[in-house]
Amino acid sequence: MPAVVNPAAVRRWLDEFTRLIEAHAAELTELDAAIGDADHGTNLQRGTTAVREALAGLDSETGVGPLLKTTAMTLISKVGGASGPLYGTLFLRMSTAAGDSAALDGAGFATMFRAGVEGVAARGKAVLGDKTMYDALAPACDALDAALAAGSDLSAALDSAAAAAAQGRDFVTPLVARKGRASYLGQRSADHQDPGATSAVLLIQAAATALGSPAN
Amino acid sequence: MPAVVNPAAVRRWLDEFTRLIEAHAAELTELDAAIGDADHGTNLQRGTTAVREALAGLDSETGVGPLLKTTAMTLISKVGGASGPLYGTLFLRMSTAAGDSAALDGAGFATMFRAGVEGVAARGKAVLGDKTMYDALAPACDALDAALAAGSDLSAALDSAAAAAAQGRDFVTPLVARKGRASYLGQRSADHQDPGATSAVLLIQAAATALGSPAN
Amino acid sequence: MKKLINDPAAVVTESLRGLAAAHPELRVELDQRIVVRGDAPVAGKVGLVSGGGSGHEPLHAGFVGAGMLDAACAGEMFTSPVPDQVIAATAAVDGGAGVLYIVKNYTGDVMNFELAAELAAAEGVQVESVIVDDDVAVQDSTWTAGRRGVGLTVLLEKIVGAAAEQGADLAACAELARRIVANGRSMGAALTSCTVPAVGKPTFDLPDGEMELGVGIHGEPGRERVPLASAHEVARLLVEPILADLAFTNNEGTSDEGSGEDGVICFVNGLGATPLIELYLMYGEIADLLAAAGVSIARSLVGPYITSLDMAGCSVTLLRADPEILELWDAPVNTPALRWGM
Amino acid sequence: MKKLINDPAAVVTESLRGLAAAHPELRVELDQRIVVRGDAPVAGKVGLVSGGGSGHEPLHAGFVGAGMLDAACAGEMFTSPVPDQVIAATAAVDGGAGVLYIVKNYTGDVMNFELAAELAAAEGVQVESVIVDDDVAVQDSTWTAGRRGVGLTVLLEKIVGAAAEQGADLAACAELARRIVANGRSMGAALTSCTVPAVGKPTFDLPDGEMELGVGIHGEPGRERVPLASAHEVARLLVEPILADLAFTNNEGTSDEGSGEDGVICFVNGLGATPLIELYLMYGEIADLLAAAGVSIARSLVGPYITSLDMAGCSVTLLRADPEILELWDAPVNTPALRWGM
Ligand SMILES: Nc1ncnc2c1ncn2[C@@H]1O[C@H](COP(=O)(O)OP(=O)(O)O)[C@@H](O)[C@H]1O
Ligand SMILES: Nc1ncnc2c1ncn2[C@@H]1O[C@H](COP(=O)(O)OP(=O)(O)O)[C@@H](O)[C@H]1O
Ligand SMILES: [Mg+2]
Ligand SMILES: [Mg+2]
Ligand SMILES: [Mg+2]
Ligand SMILES: [Mg+2]
Repeated sequence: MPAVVNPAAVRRWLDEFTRLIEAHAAELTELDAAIGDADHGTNLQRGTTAVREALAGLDSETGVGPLLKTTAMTLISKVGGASGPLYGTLFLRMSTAAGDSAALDGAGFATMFRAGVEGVAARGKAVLGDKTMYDALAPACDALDAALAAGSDLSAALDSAAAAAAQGRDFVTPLVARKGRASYLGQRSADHQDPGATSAVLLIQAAATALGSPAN
Repeated sequence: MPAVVNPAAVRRWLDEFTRLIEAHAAELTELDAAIGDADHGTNLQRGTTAVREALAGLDSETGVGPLLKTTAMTLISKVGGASGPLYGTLFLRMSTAAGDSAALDGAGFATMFRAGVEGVAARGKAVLGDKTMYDALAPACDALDAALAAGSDLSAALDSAAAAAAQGRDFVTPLVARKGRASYLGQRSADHQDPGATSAVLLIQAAATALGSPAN
Repeated sequence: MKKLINDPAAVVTESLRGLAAAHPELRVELDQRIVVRGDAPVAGKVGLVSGGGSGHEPLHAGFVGAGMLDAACAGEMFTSPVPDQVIAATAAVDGGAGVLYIVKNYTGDVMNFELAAELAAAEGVQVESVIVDDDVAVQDSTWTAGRRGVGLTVLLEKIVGAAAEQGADLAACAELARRIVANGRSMGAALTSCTVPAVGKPTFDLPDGEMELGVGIHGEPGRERVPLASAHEVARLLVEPILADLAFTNNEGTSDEGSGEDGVICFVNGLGATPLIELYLMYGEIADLLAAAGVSIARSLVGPYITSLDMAGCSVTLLRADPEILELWDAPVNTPALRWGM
Repeated sequence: MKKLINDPAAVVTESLRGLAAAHPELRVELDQRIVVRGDAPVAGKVGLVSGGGSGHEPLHAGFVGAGMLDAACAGEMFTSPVPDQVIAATAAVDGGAGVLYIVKNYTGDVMNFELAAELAAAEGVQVESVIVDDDVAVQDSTWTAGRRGVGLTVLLEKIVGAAAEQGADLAACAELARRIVANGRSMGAALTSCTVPAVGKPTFDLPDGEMELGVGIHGEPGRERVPLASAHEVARLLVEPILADLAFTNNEGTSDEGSGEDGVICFVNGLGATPLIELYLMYGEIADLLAAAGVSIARSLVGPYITSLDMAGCSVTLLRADPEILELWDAPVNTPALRWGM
């Protein structure tokens, strides 16, 4: 499989993520209003806008690892709340995993992505079914691995990862939240879609759009 | 003319006034909400209810002057705001004018009432056209005197006094208030009926109902 | 109407009951509805008595204590106290040096305190009254009820309270109070009406996108209804009429040109339902406007100190300071709502 | 939405700007959005740093000053501060005796302060963190995010602030803070939602005749929606779960049976748009309930100290007192929002 995840692809990914967050900011905040504090869209939009600026300020030679590290540090510095450290940790662990590789192939991307998602679980102490972004991210990891193992290319594998993420997001909608602000609502958090799981799906959809195509 | 205004008649007057205030309390407060502070009905209702109790506690032998004095002191002690001292002064001056007469005839009542109304003007420093209760009270005095002079009995004279009071009240509705809270509104106080003038009309209507009939 | 109350008719008494429980250092007479300094009467000290309609808390009861008021009379909601209350308060605080009544300029307040003063004088108590009328929203005229007393009352009670505490006599306290009245001005704006408990609905309707300019503190509508504006613009609408009404800069001197010699005390007040984050934001805007106008701020006060029940909005009060006023402002005070230095 | 603001996105910064103008004795760094005691770092004193989302004013910036916090970090509206802010605050207040982070128990706050603590430790600063989680509305469990930190934070910052000012070392400050957390509980109710400026409409709809029981301070709905009740009933709904959660009476003794040895500090807090007249009325109801339950009140605090923007409602916090806690509570404090003894 060709090494498709080069710096330009990473930039396309983050660009697309920024675009999706912008397009869905109101919806994310709306979801957070129902079971949280009405800021998830605002938080992420502030963060991704800052990421766009930060990446624009980086040399075009900047490698995958450093791009992801700047993304991580920018999110940590700008987002705040629960999602700031969580998405920040996701990108920080990915950056560490990427090291100084010039580009990654599908398997390399999958390994890196899993490292990031494990970071989210470690930072947030969430387990499956707690109704958090982890419930979208973890199934995506598994689907990605499975599809690659079955011989799919990264494009197809990310498509099934995105589908799995969306399924994970929807699977926990009827559940009672056990982490984050939504957990304060107890029973009343049931039957509401989790905002963080929703934005996590957008992150993977952005990857499917931006990283799938080898045309870079 | 027979001396119709005896202690029983005074009690009937105040009873009827209490009843009218109770029936119109919401309307008075509504009028006050538009150009004042939404309490005129509440204020007077608190006062007249207390007057009813205070008078009930007095000996059935109590004379006109003492009945009016208790009314005055009760209103001063219970109403507060602008209308408390004003109505209080009205009754205090009437009580002084009544002295220890056992009962008053029509002319005696008119003299006493004018003393009360002059007390209102002195206390409130209001002149005609300032858009206050004085704009209902002063024309009522004049109409009362005129009717008695023309030979009407007290019943008929109080009817024309009540009509004159209502006319005075309506006459100042289009004007800009120059006294009391309504004056703070400047131009915006125009075209609103004055709450105090409205309650003053009720006071005279109560007199017409209660004092007019010699049957006591 | 959504309020943390029981019976709308009992709000004033029940709130005083809570004040008594929270502040055992005060004497709260629930029958008379007066709140008195625990150590009153202070022998030889001028007694300061104020009061007014309820619904403006912490004014006045929240300002009873050392260095401020000796007693406060709580009237019915938005209704001046009755003379009986004022007389009871007078008796409670008269330490032999006379009593000063601090009266906000409303017809009802003025007449009820006037009646009380007549009665107290008849009892042989030396009484002086000062009428506070600082609201520039109202046209001043001898033919009308004149200007309302609003935010300046808070500053006056603090400053004259300090003077009385330091031993100023009745004439000096009254003169200082009148000097403060002459040198202070206020202006307010409301974003929402308030709701009087006994009425149960807002006193006036104020649609989205509109505000009332030049409101008082009794839920009465303002002088003018204008489109809802930015904080920056609201600050301008409040500060400009104040500066137009009284010169807050001192151009006589040559060295210090363009700025009042001792600056002003700038008080940004919340009307009851406006959160502090907005009040501080407004303070920033007002400070900018004053700086641009050459008015220097010597002291500031930001918070809900004279309110109109649950009205959203704010008012601005400026008081020309002088060294004496600043020293008295800084003097220790210990009341439920204003406390420092002790 | 009716607010005294300019740009919804700029509210936090513009309000801090006003705070800086009104309180020149504080150092306000607008870029980092941190508020620091003017004389920080105080050599040899433990530095107290807190912070959290904005919208809870006066918490935390209003509690910066002698005898309380050394620095506060203001996050975006209802969003925890970021580690950069905490690190900047840590650097500004580290006087060599270490720094204590006071963190309300919200996932975001905990994680951001945790990240900052890791980074500060890497820089060689001694850091301890204490998590405040006093809200009995939330079921406590190791499987969930746990209880929220609400009103107790105010009391803790005052008391630990006094200890730090008196020279307690970092371990002692942290231990005292944990003791306070173990001994304090809170519960709140909302009559209206708040409106986040950037959102522009109420976070939730709360029809006339209904209230939210067990709300936090971020406009999140409560545990339960119940019919709007009288103040008397609301007091019961707030006090009972607190008393059920922790024993506030001390039945071990024989002489003093039925009452906690040193009583409690009772804090009745307004959520932002509730006027003081209602808070004192609630205090009266709460004091009655506590008396009936045999809990004696040693100290009280009534007012809007930890708010949720323009939410109407209140919360109750009880803290079991002991002589040390009471002495530290009474110790001098000089901050914009809490001041006495200096
Ligand atoms: N402990 C946790 N582990 C993983 N994800 C979490 C955790 N707590 C919260 N989240 C996620 O964060 C989202 C909320 O993010 P956001 O609204 O930005 O932060 P905050 O809750 O601080 O306002 C939730 O919808 C949830 O998906
Ligand atoms: N100076 C005055 N002279 C005569 N009547 C006055 C004066 N000021 C106010 N009033 C009357 O008092 C009425 C208002 O009474 P009320 O609402 O009970 O008192 P307040 O204005 O103190 O709330 C006005 O409608 C007006 O008729
Ligand atoms: Mg959120
Ligand atoms: Mg009125
Ligand atoms: Mg009134
Ligand atoms: Mg948040």
